[in-house]
Amino acid sequence: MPGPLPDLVLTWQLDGLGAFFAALIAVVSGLAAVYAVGHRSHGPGFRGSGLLFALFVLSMVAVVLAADAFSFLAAWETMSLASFGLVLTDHRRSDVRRSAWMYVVMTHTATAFIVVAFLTLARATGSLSFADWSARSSGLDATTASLVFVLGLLGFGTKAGMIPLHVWLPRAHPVAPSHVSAVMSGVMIKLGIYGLVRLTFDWLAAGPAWWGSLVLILGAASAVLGVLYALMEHDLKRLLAYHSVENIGIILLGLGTAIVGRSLGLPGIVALGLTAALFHVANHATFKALLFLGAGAIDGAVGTRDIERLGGLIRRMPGTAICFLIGSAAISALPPLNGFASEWLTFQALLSLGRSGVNAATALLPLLAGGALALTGALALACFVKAFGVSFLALPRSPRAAAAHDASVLELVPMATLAAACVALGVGASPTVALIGALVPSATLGGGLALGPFDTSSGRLALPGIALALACVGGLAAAAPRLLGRVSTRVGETWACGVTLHPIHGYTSTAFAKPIRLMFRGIVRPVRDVEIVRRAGTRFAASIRYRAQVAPVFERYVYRAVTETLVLGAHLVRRAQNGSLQTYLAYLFVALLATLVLAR
Amino acid sequence: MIDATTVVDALAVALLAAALASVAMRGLVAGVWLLVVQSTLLALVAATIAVASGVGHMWAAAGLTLAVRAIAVPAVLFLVLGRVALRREMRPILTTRVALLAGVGLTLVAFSAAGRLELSAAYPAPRALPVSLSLTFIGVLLMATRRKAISQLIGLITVENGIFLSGLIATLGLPLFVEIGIFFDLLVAVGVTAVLTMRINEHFDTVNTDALRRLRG
Amino acid sequence: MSLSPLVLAMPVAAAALCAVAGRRAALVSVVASLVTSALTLAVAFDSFVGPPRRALGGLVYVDALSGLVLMLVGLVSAMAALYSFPYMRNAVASGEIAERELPSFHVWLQLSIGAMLAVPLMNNLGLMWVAIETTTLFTVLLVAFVRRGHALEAAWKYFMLGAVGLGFALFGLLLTYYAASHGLVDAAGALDWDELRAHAASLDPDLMRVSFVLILIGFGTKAGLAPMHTWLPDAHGQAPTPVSVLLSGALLNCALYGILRFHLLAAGSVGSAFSSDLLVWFGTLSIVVAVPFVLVQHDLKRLLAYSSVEHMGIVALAVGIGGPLALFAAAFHMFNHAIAKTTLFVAAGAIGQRYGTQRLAHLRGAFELAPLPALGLVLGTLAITGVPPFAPFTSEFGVARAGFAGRPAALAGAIVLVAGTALIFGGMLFHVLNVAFRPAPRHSHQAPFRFASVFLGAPLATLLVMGIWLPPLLREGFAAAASVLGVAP
Amino acid sequence: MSEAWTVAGSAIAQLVLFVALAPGVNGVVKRMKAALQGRNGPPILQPYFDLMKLLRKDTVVSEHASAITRWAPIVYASAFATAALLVPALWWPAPLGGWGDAIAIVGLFALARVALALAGLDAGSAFGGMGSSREVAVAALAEPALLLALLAVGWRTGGTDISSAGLWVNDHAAAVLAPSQLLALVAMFVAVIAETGRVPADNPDTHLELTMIHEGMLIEYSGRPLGVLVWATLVKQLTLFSLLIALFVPFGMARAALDAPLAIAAFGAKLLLLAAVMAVVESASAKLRILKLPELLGAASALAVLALVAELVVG
Repeated sequence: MPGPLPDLVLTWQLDGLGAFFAALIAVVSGLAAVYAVGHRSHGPGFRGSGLLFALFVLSMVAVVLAADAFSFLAAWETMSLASFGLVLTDHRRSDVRRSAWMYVVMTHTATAFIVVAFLTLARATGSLSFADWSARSSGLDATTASLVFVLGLLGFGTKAGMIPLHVWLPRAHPVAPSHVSAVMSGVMIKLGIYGLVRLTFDWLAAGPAWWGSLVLILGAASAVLGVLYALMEHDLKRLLAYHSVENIGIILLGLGTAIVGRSLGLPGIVALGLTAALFHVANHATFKALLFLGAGAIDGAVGTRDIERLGGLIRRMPGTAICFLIGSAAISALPPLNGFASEWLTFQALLSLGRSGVNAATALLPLLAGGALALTGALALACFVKAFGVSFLALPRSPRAAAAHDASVLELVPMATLAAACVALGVGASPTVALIGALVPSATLGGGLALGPFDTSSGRLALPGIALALACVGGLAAAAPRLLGRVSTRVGETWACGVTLHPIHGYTSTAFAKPIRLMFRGIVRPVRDVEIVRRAGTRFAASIRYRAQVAPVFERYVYRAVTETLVLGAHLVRRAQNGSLQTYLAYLFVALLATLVLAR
Repeated sequence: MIDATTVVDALAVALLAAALASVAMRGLVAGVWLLVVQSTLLALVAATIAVASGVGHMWAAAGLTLAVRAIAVPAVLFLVLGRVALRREMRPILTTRVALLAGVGLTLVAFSAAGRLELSAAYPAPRALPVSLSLTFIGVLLMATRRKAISQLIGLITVENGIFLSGLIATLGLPLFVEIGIFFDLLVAVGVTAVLTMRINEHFDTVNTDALRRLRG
Repeated sequence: MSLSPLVLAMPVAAAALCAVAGRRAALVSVVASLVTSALTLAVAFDSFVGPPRRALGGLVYVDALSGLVLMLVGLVSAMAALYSFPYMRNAVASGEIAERELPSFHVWLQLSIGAMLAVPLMNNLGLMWVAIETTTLFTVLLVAFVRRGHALEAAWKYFMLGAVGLGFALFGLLLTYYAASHGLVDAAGALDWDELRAHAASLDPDLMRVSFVLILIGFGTKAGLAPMHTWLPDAHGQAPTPVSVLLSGALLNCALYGILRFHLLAAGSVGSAFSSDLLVWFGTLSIVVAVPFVLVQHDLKRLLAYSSVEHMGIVALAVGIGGPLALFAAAFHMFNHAIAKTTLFVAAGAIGQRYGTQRLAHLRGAFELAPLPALGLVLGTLAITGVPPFAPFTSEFGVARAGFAGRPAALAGAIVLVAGTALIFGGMLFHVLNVAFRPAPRHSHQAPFRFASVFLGAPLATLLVMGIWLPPLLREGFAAAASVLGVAP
Repeated sequence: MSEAWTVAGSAIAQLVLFVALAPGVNGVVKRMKAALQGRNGPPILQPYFDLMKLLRKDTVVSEHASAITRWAPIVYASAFATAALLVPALWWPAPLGGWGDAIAIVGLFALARVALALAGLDAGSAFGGMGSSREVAVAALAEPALLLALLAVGWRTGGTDISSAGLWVNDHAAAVLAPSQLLALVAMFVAVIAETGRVPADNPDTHLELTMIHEGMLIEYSGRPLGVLVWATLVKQLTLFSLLIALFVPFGMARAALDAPLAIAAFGAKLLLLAAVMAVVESASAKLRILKLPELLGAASALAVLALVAELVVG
């Protein structure tokens, strides 16, 4: 298709990598659309929002189909723009407007970086076509390649929500309608990963090892900090958004391993790391979409996303509860679900990279990353025990929570499907991974994956077996005691030191996270304010309010710092336009003289 | 030929003197009279060249100069001056002495700049082009350092004069129809500014451009 | 036979008619402008596909570049005249303008249009200068048409800076004429474009250097290139909105056209590096200068005006970069900017009249009180700030691509272009989002806005389509204009 | 086919072994502690009596409890029991070693932890919530320590597959005293203490709100489910002990039926030794404040990393 500029042709092409992402987009968006129909009744919408959603999905597909820089950028920005419009759905609220603006500005700036990266490649290769780039990638000199890599990492990293460029993510995802957040978090940010994979494996030749190491470090940081900030949240959707940051970090760990492997010329490790990354992409798409849809169902039923106001929902919304529980288990990497499978692969990738024994530096970093990954897993577990336990268990903490009803069928079906997918991708991990392995390297590595990734040189995992064992032993544990005769079960009160149990006795999210908040206070910088109102003349408190939140370090030092500097500078420059004709004439005259003198 | 050149040079120097004088003087009426002087000198230049070269349309140029620059324009300006009761340029941005120094400085710049141009072939007066350039510069200086709308007009017309002078001496004037167009424009321009000045005066009860500094940023 | 003389005659006749038509002046003016724009399109399309045409005994010369500018002036002026219809009615209703003044408004409007149409048609560069000067004179009257202090102030600065700038331009013109009349045989045709172009190589380089600098500064003032742009936000911000449309969409292009012609001459005589580099530097500077004023701004129309400064800079940069791609993109971008800016000003004008102010602090909730203009404002902003798939992105992409492929100066310019547009995007969108969506202070009736499909729908749709696909004719036209601009190495 | 039968057989055998042995090990530890503290303490078989009693008792469940409370014990037990089958104890290789490695073990522990933590929150009492909150917080630090230690070991011994790692050590007896191995051992030992909820990380014998972690989550349980939970916890402890043994002193494990007596003797001896060490540590140290735990476990992680560095430097 001839483009709107001379020597510009819009080219589209689907390869293995693209097909993989396209499939994800199709599945998740389809389910989200079904959910949206069921969710119509609550939440604000606007005329044409359906159309915009369709445009959003189409543009995402177009991104993975694009085969030249211009088509890619056009699709990419359309995607950002459509999602921006959808985030803006509830535009009467100022926080929504601010978040949406922040999102679109950051993503547009990121695109600027991508544009520069692309044009630098075009300058070096003399072409805009991706095919030419990969064909001529070996011709690039090292500095150019590194420049392009860094620019691309900034650009795609922002879209992916990589720390410290994640600032927009926990603001934009919560304010969007839930099915949109599901797609944004489940699929859209993955296109940042898609770009990184293309950049590092398709468009650029193998670079120096620090590329991968940088990605590893950023990945580890994103994973740990993401989950820590998630733990500090009690807005359900913000919590989930921070988990997207965490999971992007995990994906980056796999990707970084693959990149280092490529630099060191270790195809086995490249295959392992890339598979781990892409498999986690798929898995995160399933369970994060599921969780966002669940959060939407809760929001619709209770009218708030504040965990503190929920509680006891498992009895009132059993369907949502089961789906959300499965999703939580999957994202906390519990066997035999899919989250565990991909994190296992990531561990193996890191370990084998470390053991490839090139030198101490390349060996130690992956191991530390492994430690970070372990920490992340454990913290994620804590976070979802909190998220599920505090919102679904114990007693309802607000009248609306007490009166909640389960989601409609059209909302439940997509959730159930995704939950089933979490189990299937876990138990069926090896065939899935084999499929990915068959798809992807053909596009990126040239050769096929060298090994069945679940039987690596350094470890083995058979989740079907684990699942089987769990089932059998579980049955045993349930049955065996009966040999000792039957016992009766009596229903009684919960022990609350003799007073009758009140909802406020149950642990709140803030309380639940407190030990971790204190253990990691060096990082999350918690601030607390306690205000005690005493009864007149007594020492007895009439009311005690305790609020704890964490300092928004990145917003303050990354985002706000930049914007404030810009605005300050603008204020200074604007003095030049001082309204005086004489000054303006002086500008004109000086410009003339300067040009006359300087221009030669 | 030679004498024509010397005459033109002499007139040019006189023009420069007149321009510098209008930098030095702060009375508005005097300023307008100095414009009349400038324009008359220009007309004389045109006439001299007409005599020397015998190019017919230079006579037209001379006539137009006299009519438009020396008579019509000053007339309009006096009209405006009559409307807005105002006689002196108060508190110019530069004191007279500094302004004069600046004027001289700009003249030097003009000479050096024009010196870079190969005008040896210029007919008939090589030394007049730098003068015209410095007239232009001085005009801008006037506009940039005076606060009253009228004095800025005076500066603007000085600029025009400088350009016109260069036109005369360097190229025997532009093709006639272009010339006429330019004169027409000058006339309309002065008319428009007169209208504007009077509107400003009736709206702000002053032609002090300090009042015109509301639009910023 | 050529239609170009009609194009020249039409507005003058219309002005005369308006003068006598009394209350029907508006109608006359609208109809006339529609006819004029139809004529311009005919002439332009003819010039796109055919060879350069002459008319009126060599007085008029039309090649693809003239055709492009002619087309833009025609389209924009028609829009302006059309929009002046509802706008002026509201203005009269709000007592801003007395009913009896309307005819004179349309007279000045038509005369300005006529002057602008003359600019690209004149074969003689001297007359081109006269035409540009004339546009100043008439548009000044239009800017000051509403007798508010701010409008007078804006008009005054506009006139003064414009006059000085054009004075310098005239000086440059003289030098060119001097060089020509000594390099060529006959002095009579020594300002005719075709003659000059033919003998460009034999013009004295030193003279042409100084001449081009003077022209660049002079016409650059009118074209709103930094740092001579200072009058522009005042004039565009204070003029009645239809006039703002005319200034931003048509007049700036005319002034730029003047620079381009002399750029070709200078390039021919001095070699392309000199004038191209100057264009790159001034273009880049304009982009940079626009940024802070967009980031922090208090007035909606000033916001749009500064964006015009940016986009004139982009076009200058593109021409400076040179090469088929960049020049094509330059032509394309002139078109995009004219269309998008027209839409934006119309939307801004509608909103401004609805609220009786342009202060961004007071504009809020437009999405409820004036839905269509608000939507047009948001979409138009996205378009003008270079967001795909709107056409401005395409043209800017072309410029950046060419810049990245080009010499160091071009590369620097392209990087500034990418960075600057990104920043300006953030700034403009911030203000516009607040205007559109910040909850309205008090709930009152919606202002009816008719012909939205004409003023907002059609232009935006055009930009949307042209972001991906160019109509063959326009592609031809841009390519032809680019080839006119192509300087011989 | 026959291979499948051997896997099943050995799995069942090891399951029975662990379930049967687990309470006894705890009894031994208790007895040793008592001896160290100059008491004569409960009989070694006391845990069996307690468990039998619990399993025969009627149960009371909270009116607010949901299905979570009912299912948690079963998931808890099955996760630990499955983990137990991934560790070689008496013979090579581990029964289900082909299905899961060290990471799988950690994952299964996490599964059990989630089940119990949710159960703790289920009834809506403050104690349960407190227990869960502290449990996950401690685990957040213990798990990385454990995993890093495992990686540090697997690093030299060829990966996360426990049987092969153990075999490697078995074949390189000299490596036992390598600095990296010793550092890893210490790191892992600390992690095990935390995981088994022993002093100084937690006190298995307390019911004092302010100090308890594990017991807090159990507080709403009674009768048979409680019995299952307690037993499963003991199995977990034994699993961890045998993990230590298999990775650091795997000598004497059976490769064929003939080695069985030796293997049993060796395993028993090593368990006794480990129990003794535990008893000494528990008697010698006081329980740490929960906010002091990060330092202990951080130190463990640091040791694990150090082990790695030693591995890289010393080789």
